[in-house]
Amino acid sequence: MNDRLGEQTIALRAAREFTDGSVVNLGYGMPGLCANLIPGDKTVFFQSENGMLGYGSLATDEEKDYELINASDQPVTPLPGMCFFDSAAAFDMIRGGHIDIVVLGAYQVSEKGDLANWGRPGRPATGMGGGMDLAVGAKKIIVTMLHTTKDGVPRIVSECTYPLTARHCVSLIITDLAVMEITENGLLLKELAPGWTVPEVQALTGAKLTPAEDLKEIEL
Amino acid sequence: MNDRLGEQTIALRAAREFTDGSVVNLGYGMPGLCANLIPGDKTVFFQSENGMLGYGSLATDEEKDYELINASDQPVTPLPGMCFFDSAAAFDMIRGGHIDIVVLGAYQVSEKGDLANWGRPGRPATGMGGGMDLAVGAKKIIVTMLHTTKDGVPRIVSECTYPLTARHCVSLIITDLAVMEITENGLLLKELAPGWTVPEVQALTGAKLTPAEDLKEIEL
Amino acid sequence: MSNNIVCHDGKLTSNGLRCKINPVGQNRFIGSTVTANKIFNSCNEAVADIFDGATIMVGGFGSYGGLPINLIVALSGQGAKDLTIIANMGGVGHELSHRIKPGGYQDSGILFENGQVSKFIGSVPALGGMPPTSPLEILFNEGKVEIETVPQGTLAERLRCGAGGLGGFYTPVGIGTTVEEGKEKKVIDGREYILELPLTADFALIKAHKADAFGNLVYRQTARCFNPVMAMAAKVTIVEVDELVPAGQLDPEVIVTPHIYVNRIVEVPQ
Amino acid sequence: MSNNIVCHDGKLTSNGLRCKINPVGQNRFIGSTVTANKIFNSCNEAVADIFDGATIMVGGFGSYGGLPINLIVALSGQGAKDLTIIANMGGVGHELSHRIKPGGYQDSGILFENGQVSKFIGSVPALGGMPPTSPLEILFNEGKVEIETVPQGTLAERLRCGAGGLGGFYTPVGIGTTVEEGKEKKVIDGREYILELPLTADFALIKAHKADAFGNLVYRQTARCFNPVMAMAAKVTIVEVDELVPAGQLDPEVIVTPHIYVNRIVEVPQ
Repeated sequence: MNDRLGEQTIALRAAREFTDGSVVNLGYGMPGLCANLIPGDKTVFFQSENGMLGYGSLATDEEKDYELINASDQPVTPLPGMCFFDSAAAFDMIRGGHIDIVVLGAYQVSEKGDLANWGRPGRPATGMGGGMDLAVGAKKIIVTMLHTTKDGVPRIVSECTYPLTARHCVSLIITDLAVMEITENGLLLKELAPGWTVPEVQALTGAKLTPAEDLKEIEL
Repeated sequence: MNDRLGEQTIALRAAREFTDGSVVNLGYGMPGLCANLIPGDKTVFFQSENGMLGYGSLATDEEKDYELINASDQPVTPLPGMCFFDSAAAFDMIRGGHIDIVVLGAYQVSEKGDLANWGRPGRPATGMGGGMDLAVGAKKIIVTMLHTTKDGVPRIVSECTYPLTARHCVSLIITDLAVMEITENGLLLKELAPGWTVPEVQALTGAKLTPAEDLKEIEL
Repeated sequence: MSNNIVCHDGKLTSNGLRCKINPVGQNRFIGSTVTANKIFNSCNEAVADIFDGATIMVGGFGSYGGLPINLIVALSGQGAKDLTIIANMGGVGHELSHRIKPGGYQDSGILFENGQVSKFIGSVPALGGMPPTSPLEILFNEGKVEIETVPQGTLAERLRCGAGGLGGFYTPVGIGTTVEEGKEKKVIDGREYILELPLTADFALIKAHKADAFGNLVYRQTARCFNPVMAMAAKVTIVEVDELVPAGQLDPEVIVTPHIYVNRIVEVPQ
Repeated sequence: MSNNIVCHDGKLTSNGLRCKINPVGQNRFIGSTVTANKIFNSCNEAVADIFDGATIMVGGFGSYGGLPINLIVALSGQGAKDLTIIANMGGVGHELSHRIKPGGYQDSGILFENGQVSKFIGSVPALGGMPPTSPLEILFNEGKVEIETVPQGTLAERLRCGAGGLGGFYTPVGIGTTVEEGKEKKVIDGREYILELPLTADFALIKAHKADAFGNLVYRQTARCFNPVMAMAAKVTIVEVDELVPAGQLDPEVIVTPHIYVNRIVEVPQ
């Protein structure tokens, strides 16, 4: 087996989807890394559902201010032109369709784009946070996730068995093995991690992958 | 006939209802005068539905700033501790029950406290502005009005014939002739303008007045 | 397995993949075209694409303070027809305006005078305290304009509802009045409410005090009023401002309208 | 008929009526007791009357920034029981907090540890990324606390709905998930929505950066979060602030929470 991609690489691939001027919300965990991976010639406005628009990269230890955090509780840095608002206003933006892209983690994604990213068996007290609102409100939902569980069980499935966040919402899945688009005809395999083959990735996927005509190695 | 009270006097009588620290909204027309009639040892916070809390008296010609106006389009003066907000926030305050007293004008008030203060025959294009929201949301509604029309037709009636603003909302009516409280048993006549008698005022009223045990001359 | 992006040969690489673009750990707004696209040189240019049949929110409150007068005048010159206007007031028109402010002023009245409007939605189509000669009231009485009268707080909330992607809300305002006619009612927790539906628009014309180059807005005193909620509720928001300042010049704590709600900015110094 | 109030004999009179009190044409805040009554010397005094069975909103967002930590600690010492807590997060408790912030911190977890809470309403009762050893998760798993899990945006909007005197609202969030269970659904304009109901509370414990003596509040950066909507939605709002300043010291354009939403202020310098 070849190497799987690391979290930084997955996040960098996701960040490549951000167009100039786009408004992007980064979900809990790995997606937060995208804030550090924006090329200098692009403007990306990061929105955070705790009430902030236009923050910069994650704070270094010296920069940390615990009253300047993203929704994953990570201290971030200020940028010119940023602004603050309350939680109700933050979700008006989100439900109102003003977020261009949200990058979320997931436990499972189905071939129809159903997302399960908050609850898991044995942990009924965990909650969805702002994930449902983001999944319903953002114009484009990108999922970054590991292709399988630690035990090799596929996380990309024909039907989700974990509690749903929202149905038919995911557009693009970026994993440590591949980049897949959700289409009307199911999962379109667009890019593969270096050295991986279609059969190898299909074997680790719980739904049918259709290789794209222009299937290629992941580009960053 | 004795003199009827003037607008300033009616407004001053209404202002006497404002307790220290109360939050008061002043409706279109005569009620606006109350802002100039607060004794110096009292704090009254005037709220205006165009998005302002804590303004002072009406502006003199020299003080006029057309971006510091009350909801009746009258320029007012600033006071320390005031604040500004948008229309949605203004009506959260109003509907949410944070206005202690609203003083409104009226075309008609019924003995049950029904209020008609926005539409009149022949003028279907006039609108209710914020009157309905205030009538529903404020803790206490005081009406200041002339007791009759110019032609002597009673404005205090058993049933309103003009379009309603809200039902069962008025607590106190202050006119150029009398002060009346709306009770479960109808109109309680509390105070009379100087020189006026109960029968004289009853004759100009379209509903039964019950004189209070402590009926007295209006005090300011 | 390499978990980090590493620099190799002066190029950043990650898991053996060469990056086409160097990521930098900072989002610096260098060379972006984002801001330049929002700034218009004139109100005429900013309203040029308003189309016949469009729904347009017009900011402000009453006769003055927060009215986007220069955008209204530009729209009257532009000539789009069959418009639906959503505004708190229908305007008094230039003639009556002299009774309110020395010298008079322009307001939405000119859009009605021009015959550009087929429907008005707002809380005060015409002022009862003024003679029935405002342009909207005349046209309405002639059957030429439709009016939907909405209590002012309900208007503000319908705008916010539209802005926030909600389907509707229940309000106690209007119960027992003409406002409840034709609407669904519901008893919740023992109290009666009316279902009110969201309002959105193709364009909002608003007035702010300052914009920064991104489009973040601050207002001045009571000129705030309906402008922020309309900015949020329209597809394309066009703002006239007293002053345009560079991005970063407005304190992030005091920005009232975040820039993502603002599409076009015209500076009209007072 | 005299239309004006006239001064006579050094006393103001109007229509022949002598005024008991001289009106002045200005509302001057002289000698008022309004402000003094809001300022408390300690968090303990400010929470002293919180009663068993009360519903309490607790501000903040996640693990830090905007959490009213000193009020939470005071409430844990005060001992009121059978509380319903409405907060975005259930708190991690002091032990887990060391994994998040060096030195750890207190949060709502201590109220659960103390057995003071019977119900929690919020969007993140426990963090999936942490071990299942937060006080709330332990008690929930033992069947000792009830949980109502609400999507975060729906939580914010239910608070605002309660604050604004509305009966409920329709949101698309939660359709097709466990959130819609037991709730009324409605199709509006072709889209499916869930009816969500308002939240109010007996008390809100919130954190702000500065208060003026009236109780006007400003926040700092992302410590704003849920604090403003909770301040609006509770009957009695208690705020801890870094700094208390005289009335008039906060710019009227930048006040986020108007003073009428604030009942008690405790200054807790950082």
